[in-house]
Amino acid sequence: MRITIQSEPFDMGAESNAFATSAKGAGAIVTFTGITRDNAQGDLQVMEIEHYPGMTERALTDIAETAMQRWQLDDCLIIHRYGRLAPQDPIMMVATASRHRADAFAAAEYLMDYLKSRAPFWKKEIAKSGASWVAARDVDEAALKRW
Amino acid sequence: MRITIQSEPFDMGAESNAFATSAKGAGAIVTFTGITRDNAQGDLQVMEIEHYPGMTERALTDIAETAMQRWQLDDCLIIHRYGRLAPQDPIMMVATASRHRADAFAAAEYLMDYLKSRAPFWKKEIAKSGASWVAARDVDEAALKRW
Amino acid sequence: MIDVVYFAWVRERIGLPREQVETSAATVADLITELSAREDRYAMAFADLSSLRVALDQELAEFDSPLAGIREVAIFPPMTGG
Amino acid sequence: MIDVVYFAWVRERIGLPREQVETSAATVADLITELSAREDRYAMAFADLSSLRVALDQELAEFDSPLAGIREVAIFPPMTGG
Repeated sequence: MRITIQSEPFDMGAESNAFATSAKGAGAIVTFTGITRDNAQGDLQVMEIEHYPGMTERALTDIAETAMQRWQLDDCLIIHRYGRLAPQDPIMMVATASRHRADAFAAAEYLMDYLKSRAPFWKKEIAKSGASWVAARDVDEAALKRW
Repeated sequence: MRITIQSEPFDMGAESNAFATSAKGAGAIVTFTGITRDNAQGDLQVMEIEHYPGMTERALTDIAETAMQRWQLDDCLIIHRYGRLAPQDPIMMVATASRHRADAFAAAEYLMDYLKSRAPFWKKEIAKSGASWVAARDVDEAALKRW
Repeated sequence: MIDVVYFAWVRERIGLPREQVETSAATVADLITELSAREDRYAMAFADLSSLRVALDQELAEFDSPLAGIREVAIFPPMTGG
Repeated sequence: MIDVVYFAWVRERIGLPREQVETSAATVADLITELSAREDRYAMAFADLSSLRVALDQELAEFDSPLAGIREVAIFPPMTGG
């Protein structure tokens, strides 16, 4: 299990390969990567991600440990950036390794659902047309109900 | 949309990065990679994968096109190897790109479920203790019912 | 004349990957009955229909699918890709 | 004395990321009422409780959670990670 919170960019391909190599014996690897999308106006300059140092590590560790207990996983990984991101930059990724693809998929979705709404990160879009905080979506809160 | 059936190894990390780069605009990338697992006895030497040239391409294209229609996807990818694989070799991967993580996850699971039971591949485990064809699992057939 | 192709343990039990068959069988099931009557190796490969799947011209089909107009019949075990 | 930390637009509206508050508030809700009475910028930041979330000593909590023994209260908008 690895939780990394960093301002530096990361290489999702290299991280995926390293994760798969370390999870020897698992037949199924699922990854999810979130990429900085342009805004509706197409003029996004920077995505600024604020977080709550200390609580972030704790919240992500709790979420990952719950996933490890709830599903039959060989390993799981969470990487989340903070600071200033450019459009197309990977924001975060999760990866899960299991003997069973159903467990790998379910755990990755669980990690994402909790990470979206229960980990202390806030996104601000800085665009030519102005700056605004990204609003939480009801659909993300509702997604937690299924677990 | 890319479907590749090949005997050569592939690099899941490099493929993930290339896929994410070409799917610009998608905020969510899901990948699934299947890795050759050792057998229960721990003496697997080679996993031999047989396929049905011609029908394989067709079946995978059908599955991918159905996924593209059914979910809001920017792109999807299927790579599947055939021939002789060593333990720890990646067998196959799928990747999906979408604005929405729910669509990316659902489509990747759909691709995997159909690929498991509806694409003409057969696996044979060649071990010190003997050779045997991998049996289809009821749970894989049952997984199709949810779609 | 119809091409019949076999995969995995069906191919191994029958001992060849592909053959041309002269048949007037109306359905896949009829063809399987015809071949099974011909030689033991077919009877053994086709003994349990529930462990067989078929494709006609490279599309999955049923045992009662008609053979009229079909050029290639494939008989194989349940698939195990992924 | 309790540390109170703010994030995202709550931080921006209040104008600082962290402060020490002398309070005898029993719950988070009491503390919010107290701060809101103190200055407009608090009242504006805390106007709509449904758009706020709170954590006590870095664990998510409720508005009616007691403050006894707590060193750090965090007030922020719904999280938008991932």
